[in-house]
Amino acid sequence: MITKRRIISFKDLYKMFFPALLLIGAVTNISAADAPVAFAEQTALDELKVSMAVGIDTVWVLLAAFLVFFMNLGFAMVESGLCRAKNTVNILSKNFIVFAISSISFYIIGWGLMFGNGNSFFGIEGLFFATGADNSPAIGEAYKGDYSAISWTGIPLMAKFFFQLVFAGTAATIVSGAVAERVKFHSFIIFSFILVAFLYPITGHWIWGGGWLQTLGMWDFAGSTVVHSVGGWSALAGVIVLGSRLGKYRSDGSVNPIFGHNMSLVTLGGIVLWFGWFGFNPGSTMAVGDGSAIAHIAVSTNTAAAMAILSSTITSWLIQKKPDLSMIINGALAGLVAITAPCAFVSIGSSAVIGFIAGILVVLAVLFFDKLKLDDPVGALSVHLVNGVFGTLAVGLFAQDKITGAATGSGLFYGGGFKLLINQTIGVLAVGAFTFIAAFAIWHVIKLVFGLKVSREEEIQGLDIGEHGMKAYPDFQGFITK
Amino acid sequence: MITKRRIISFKDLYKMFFPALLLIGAVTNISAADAPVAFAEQTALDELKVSMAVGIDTVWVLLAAFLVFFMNLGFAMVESGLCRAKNTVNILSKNFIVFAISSISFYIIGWGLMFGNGNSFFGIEGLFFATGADNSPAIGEAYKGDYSAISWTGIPLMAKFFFQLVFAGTAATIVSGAVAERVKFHSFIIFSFILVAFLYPITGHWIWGGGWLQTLGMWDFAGSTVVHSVGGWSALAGVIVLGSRLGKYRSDGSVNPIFGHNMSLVTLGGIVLWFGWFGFNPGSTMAVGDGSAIAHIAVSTNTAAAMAILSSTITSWLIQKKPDLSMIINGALAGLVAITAPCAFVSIGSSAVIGFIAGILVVLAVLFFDKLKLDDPVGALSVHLVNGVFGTLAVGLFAQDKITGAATGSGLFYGGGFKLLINQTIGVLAVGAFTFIAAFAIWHVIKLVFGLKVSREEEIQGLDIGEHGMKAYPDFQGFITK
Amino acid sequence: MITKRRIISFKDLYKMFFPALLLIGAVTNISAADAPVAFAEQTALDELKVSMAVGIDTVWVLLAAFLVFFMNLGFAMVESGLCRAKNTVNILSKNFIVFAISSISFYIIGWGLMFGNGNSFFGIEGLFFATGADNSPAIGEAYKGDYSAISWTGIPLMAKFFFQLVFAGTAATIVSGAVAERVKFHSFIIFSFILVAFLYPITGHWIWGGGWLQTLGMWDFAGSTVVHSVGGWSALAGVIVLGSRLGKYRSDGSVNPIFGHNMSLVTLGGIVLWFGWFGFNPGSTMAVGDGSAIAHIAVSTNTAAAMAILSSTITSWLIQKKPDLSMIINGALAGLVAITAPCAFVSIGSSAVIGFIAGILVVLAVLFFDKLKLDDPVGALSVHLVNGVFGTLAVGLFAQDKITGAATGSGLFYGGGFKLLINQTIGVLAVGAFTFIAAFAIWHVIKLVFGLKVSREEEIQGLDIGEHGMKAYPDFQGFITK
Amino acid sequence: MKLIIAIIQPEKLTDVKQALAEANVGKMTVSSVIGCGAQGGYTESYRGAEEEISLIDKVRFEIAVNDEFVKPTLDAIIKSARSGKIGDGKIFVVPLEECIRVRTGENGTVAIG
Amino acid sequence: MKLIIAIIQPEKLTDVKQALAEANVGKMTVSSVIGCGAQGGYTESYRGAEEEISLIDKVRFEIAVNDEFVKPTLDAIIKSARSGKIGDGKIFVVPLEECIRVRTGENGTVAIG
Amino acid sequence: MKLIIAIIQPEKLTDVKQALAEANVGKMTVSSVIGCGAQGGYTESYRGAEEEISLIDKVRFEIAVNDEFVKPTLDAIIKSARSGKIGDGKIFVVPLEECIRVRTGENGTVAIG
Ligand SMILES: Nc1ncnc2c1ncn2[C@@H]1O[C@H](COP(=O)(O)OP(=O)(O)O)[C@@H](O)[C@H]1O
Ligand SMILES: Nc1ncnc2c1ncn2[C@@H]1O[C@H](COP(=O)(O)OP(=O)(O)O)[C@@H](O)[C@H]1O
Ligand SMILES: Nc1ncnc2c1ncn2[C@@H]1O[C@H](COP(=O)(O)OP(=O)(O)O)[C@@H](O)[C@H]1O
Repeated sequence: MITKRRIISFKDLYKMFFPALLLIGAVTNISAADAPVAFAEQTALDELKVSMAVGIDTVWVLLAAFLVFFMNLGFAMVESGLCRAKNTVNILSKNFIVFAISSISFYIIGWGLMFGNGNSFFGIEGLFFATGADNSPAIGEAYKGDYSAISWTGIPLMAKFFFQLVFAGTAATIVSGAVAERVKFHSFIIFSFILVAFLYPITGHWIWGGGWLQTLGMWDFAGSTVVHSVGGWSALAGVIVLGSRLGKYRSDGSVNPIFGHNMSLVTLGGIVLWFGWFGFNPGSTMAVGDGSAIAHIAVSTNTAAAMAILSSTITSWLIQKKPDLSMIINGALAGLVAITAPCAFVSIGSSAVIGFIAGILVVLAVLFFDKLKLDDPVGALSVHLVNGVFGTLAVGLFAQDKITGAATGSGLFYGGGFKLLINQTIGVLAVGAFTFIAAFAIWHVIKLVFGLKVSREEEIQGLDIGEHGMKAYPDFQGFITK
Repeated sequence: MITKRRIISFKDLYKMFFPALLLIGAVTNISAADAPVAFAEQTALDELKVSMAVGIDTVWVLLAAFLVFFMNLGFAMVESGLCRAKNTVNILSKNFIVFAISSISFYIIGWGLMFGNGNSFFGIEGLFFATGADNSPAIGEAYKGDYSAISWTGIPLMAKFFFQLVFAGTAATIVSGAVAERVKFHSFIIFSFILVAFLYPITGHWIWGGGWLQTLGMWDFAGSTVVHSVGGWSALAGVIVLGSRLGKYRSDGSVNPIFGHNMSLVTLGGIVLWFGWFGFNPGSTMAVGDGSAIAHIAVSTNTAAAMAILSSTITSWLIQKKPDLSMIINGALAGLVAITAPCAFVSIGSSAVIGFIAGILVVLAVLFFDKLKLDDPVGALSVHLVNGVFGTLAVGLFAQDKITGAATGSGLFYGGGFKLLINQTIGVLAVGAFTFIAAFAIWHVIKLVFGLKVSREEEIQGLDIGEHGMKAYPDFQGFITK
Repeated sequence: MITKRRIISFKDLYKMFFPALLLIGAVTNISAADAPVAFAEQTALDELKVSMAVGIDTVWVLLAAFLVFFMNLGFAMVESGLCRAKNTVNILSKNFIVFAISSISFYIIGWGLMFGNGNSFFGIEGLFFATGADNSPAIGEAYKGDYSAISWTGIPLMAKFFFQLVFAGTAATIVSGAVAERVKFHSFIIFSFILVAFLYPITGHWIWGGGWLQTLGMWDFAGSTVVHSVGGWSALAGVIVLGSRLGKYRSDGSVNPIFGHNMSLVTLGGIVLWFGWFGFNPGSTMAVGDGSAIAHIAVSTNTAAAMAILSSTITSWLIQKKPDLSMIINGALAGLVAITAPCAFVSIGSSAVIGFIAGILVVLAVLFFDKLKLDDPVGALSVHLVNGVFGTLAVGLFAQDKITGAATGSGLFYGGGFKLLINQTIGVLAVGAFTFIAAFAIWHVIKLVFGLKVSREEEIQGLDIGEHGMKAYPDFQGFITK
Repeated sequence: MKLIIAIIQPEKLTDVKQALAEANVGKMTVSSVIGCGAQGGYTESYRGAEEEISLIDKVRFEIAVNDEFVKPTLDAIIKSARSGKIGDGKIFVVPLEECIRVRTGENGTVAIG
Repeated sequence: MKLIIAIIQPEKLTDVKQALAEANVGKMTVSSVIGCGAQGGYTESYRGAEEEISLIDKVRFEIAVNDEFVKPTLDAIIKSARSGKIGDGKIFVVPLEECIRVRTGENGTVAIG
Repeated sequence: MKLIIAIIQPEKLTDVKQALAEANVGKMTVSSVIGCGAQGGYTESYRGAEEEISLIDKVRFEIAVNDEFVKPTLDAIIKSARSGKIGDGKIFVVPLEECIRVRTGENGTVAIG
């Protein structure tokens, strides 16, 4: 995405220059300074430089991708832990299978739609099975292939594909939690396939694939909008079409707490997600360069999470009278989602402020959605939608031009005026409108064709028995004498 | 192993050339092209190239090794989760201590037997404590030492040792699950020690240590046979000698389901194993090179797992009428085991097919072993033995010569004829026969000397109280008022 | 810290030379050997060398830091698993929020106090928000800035900060377990803030920040003293001021076992900590160099853990008649804590001995502290304090000069006489005295101002309801019909 | 005095508690049980093996009342626990000879409430 | 009508259920209890501290039957629950004054089955 | 013969068991229950929603004794379970018509102990 091409062009200059040079045989800015006799060695030097960089960058991107993959565990544990024991097998199954679905659908067409050369709205070339022409790791001018939008990073095609795949998978897992404890297993699977095959890649193309928002100058470094709010909008549509869980709202309209069954799993998941975010954000440089950008991003990411934990703790303490662990963990995730877009564009100080705000927002949002009787068992909307939007807008407020190299221009609070903020807002609205409407339609069609909600009896007995014929904790649910 | 030496010789040519050059002062193919005057700079360049590569490769191999180490958590959680609460402490203890046992036994003699220079059947030089002569990171011709078989990778000896150690540990943990809920703690410890000290390294020497199968041209990239089927054969022998759990088979011969006590842990373990496999397979390059091989392997590995999840879900849905999460997770692992041998030798498309087949195989195998009244609480045989064998044979079917550099020759489906398939089959049979017979004998001796199965009373009360005098979940088992 | 500067100076010589050279334009020892004509290329080569190294080292340090961060999960799971279900939410909350607190307090002032240029006792320059002057990644002579003590590693400032931050966080989590099941939530938060803002950085400055112990020649490679014993001493003070849990000691003075509620979580945490330690110890090189040091450290770390598991199993088996899993896991951690200081200074053989002793020590220490009626629910004192001290002294016994490059001088058992042992002892005593006394005073003040222990009624009902108004496992505690 | 034992559907717990309160019956002891009767069970399937589960989760009330409270208590339970579906449960009435309040040592009818 | 309360070994649950079915007693309520009697307990040891556990897991049956069913029910339980080892358990028979089927409101002997 | 049912505070379990032993009552069946009475409950709060929990954890004793043991058993329980605070619990005494020892088939008063 432009974001990153810029980062490179400013921070890893040589990368943009040498390969071209190696191919068109021109004289580099450096060797230019030397005697022609030194030319041979110079090019050898350049070759080495590039070949070494490819190795380092690939290792970095793959390891970051592994961390992002690992976030699947975080989502599975947070979401199952925040639901009831009787629905645990179902939620775990959804979260476990959803990444498999994503892997296949993104491989079949998602990748091509998102990064294939195409128009401003979706990719057209190299559409299927990531098998388009491609001469990676060549970059910039030197790149010849169907996936130019991501040719700014000098790593093998499969490394690019895998890194983007784990991001696509994340968007799908977000939905799982919001529709938990009542959605039919197969209906969820169908939605996930469509989401990752079409919805996610299309808006992704707009922002990261060379589409109109990228051209416009909308910036989303690691995906507050591309990944999180897209997941959030899809979840919102699902929650509306699906309706709330049995007994969630009392006849008097008050909320009947449906306790999550396992806070240990929720905490485990929260820390795993935080851990995975160190691949999600710093990894999105997709290049190591001189390391200063990834180090900055690691710290801004961590600072936002830490501040969000404090502010959500305080907010929950004030509003609920006692600090609610489930809110604190939502808080940490909120801070991470909010800093995802700006992590490379803002100072550490700004990341602290962004995190602090995110932590307050998420607690209020949880209460707000319950007021609207939008039943979201795990707080997915409050975390990913609300803070995905906030984080994207935060770029327009806190960005400092070229702070880690990217020429974002400065945000409102740093003398950049409203320009950037407006671009960000357009991005938020456009992606939101498209994703919500499309998702809403898809959920409806699925409802008509396959049905969406399990029967009242099944909901009472639990989806584990109903959908899977087994219990998650047979020795502790009822009792067993085997 | 040849596998990898070839990869290198095709992908990281310089590695094979320069060190030699650096030591024997010859002229390299590259510098040969230049004017003698450039020679000094050229060698300096080569030196740099190599020294940089050693650093990058070591970081990659160690981080991959850490991921493989982390698989111990995956095994511990999957195996304890699939057993009953009353035996949890015992299973956890076995899985926790088994890696300690492996670390010591592989250090004492395992490493030497496996990688020491020796005959076609086992290593002889530098046998004990990995303290043989060694001038790593020198490679190829330049290497002088007792561990030539693994001198194709240019990293420090301790990095090689550690990476191989975590693989050895994996083989031992596989056994733990199959014999769970009835084996005596100390008897299992003794078997594990022998397995990692002798059985594993000997067959490992055949395939990775310069032994007869490697010479024959049998290919096992990351250990479908070397690690997984060896663990599987040992487990099979154990299950036969040990007999089934009390009440597993009804008087009428039908199977009495003994439910795993914690599906959350099983899922957690499954995802952790999947995560760790990204160290297991891509890490087995033991070198970064231009990154294309490791990227390819990461994607083929993930694709196989994803397809196996889908096929095992479908199979379980059809046969059991409802999708069984424990089968789906077994399915994921089956796909990973199956792609372990071929991951670097086959296309992404082939990896999808291999994974799909593995997912079906594992479900059928679970039902099959129960028919035979071979009681395997966690499905270790179906996952590691059946798919370890299948994956190894798959190389003979799907291999495409040099797809990531290794000159495996092509498999049956790619015009290579039966040659490769036959070599693979020989490997499977030889390793299977040796390991099964040896393990069978060892289990028997242990049974005679120390006893193997706990008493009927202890099995009813649970091994946690019997073997460890404590419960895993005292607040939930019975009830406590502290 | 000197430790590491020495490692560098011996292993990555070029790092110390070239940057200086690049800045002062002198002739390097290498290029000096060449003809002047080669000079231009030579410097270009040097530049490349350095710029590549910065990238590799930053990736390594950040990934290691992520692993250390992940240890927060390990601590959270071990500590909550070893306590009762009714206090789980509280312990999880403490462990989750404590890293947030550490992140903020270390950012505000901790980092400055620890690494800022100052006197022998604490840092003075660049005190706040890690915003002092700094020209990282320049190193050695070339470094100009406020954080000279850590200028021996050539990575960006934020990478240094983040790596040190995750270490600071570890010290705070250690305290959490020891005071668990009775301490007031907000009082613990306050102590943690003070610990990471002041206590930890001050003693850290002495040993790693250019303070008097570093000058004296006291060696603590990765923090047996700096991190673990500091956490341990603070915990000891807390345990004394706080008093024991209700009903822990029977009227007859005997110990009433208060069973941990979840051995699966404890085991999970134990393996996660072991995994994280591969970032903790090998990462503390903060540079890759030729990889031999990090490989050596990975193996010495793992060997110590493995041996400690065996020795703690045996000890527990002999003393308690049956092997106690909670003791075995404490044993593994004891071995890891003990090898933390010496991991880079001793042979693999020595690390085995150190681990073996640690495993015995920890079991005896647990019994010992119970005799003294010092109630430590999770064994934090036995693991971190006792073995933090032992590990630091072990350097004085087992060190072999320059075994991985650092000129520690040899320990008592390797002909170095008592010199090193004495320095280590001084360090242990000084840090212990300062930290214990300061912590003791702080706990007292907090007790007076905010209160420290919850009421008897709250302790009986559980802190989850008392402090957080929620249960960790509502479906299994009592019973729920939702 | 009578000891009333009622077995009901778990999801009726709050309704029954509610109804009892309205009938001025505020003291009770509740436990989690599994029961088997006319209500059909369900099948659990695990790794290819199946099991018929006929013991279904129920909630058990144990309420000691003075004689004049028996009727209102029974009515309250029946009214609130009934869904008309098989599995609604049973109520058993057992003679209660003595009732003692531990705190005060009071016994007999005064100790019940 | 009688209320039969039986405490048995957990591993006998299925056998007893089986035997009752054969005796045409198909309705019962079961719960998980711990009991202490002649049967010896066991020691749990944790981090060096020991505790004698004398309350052992048992299963409790509660079966309301009409008088003519008392004998067959008792016989069925004794036959199926007996192992001859200490800890086999006890059966208690308590008078049952009333039995009501919540679903229908029927009461007395018709409501039991 | 009587069947004594006692509901007590969980933390009193060991004391009561102790006291019973001293009164030569060594056999009993214990279960985990939740109870509601005069004792006030507490509020649980989760994600902004609140719930009043009035059913509090209690422990239930079920002890079959011969008539001459009724008094000492009651005294032992009262003595050991009393804290004087609301929530201490109740004891109920129900007539026991028959008692059978599964292991031996013995019945009546000899089977109780
Ligand atoms: N005779 C009985 N003895 C003990 N418990 C009974 C008896 N009959 C019914 N129950 C309890 O009542 C529950 C519901 O009874 P069931 O026959 O399924 O429905 P219904 O009472 O509407 O016919 C059973 O699960 C069981 O727990
Ligand atoms: N008098 C009693 N009151 C209540 N429960 C009893 C009584 N006697 C025995 N039990 C229950 O029966 C179980 C088995 O009794 P025990 O004395 O151990 O074996 P046996 O009945 O064969 O002598 C005990 O664990 C307890 O739950
Ligand atoms: N009438 C009753 N029927 C059944 N259980 C009762 C009855 N009265 C009290 N209990 C049990 O005794 C427990 C304590 O009673 P409570 O009224 O709270 O204290 P106290 O007995 O000191 O007034 C209750 O939680 C309940 O389990």
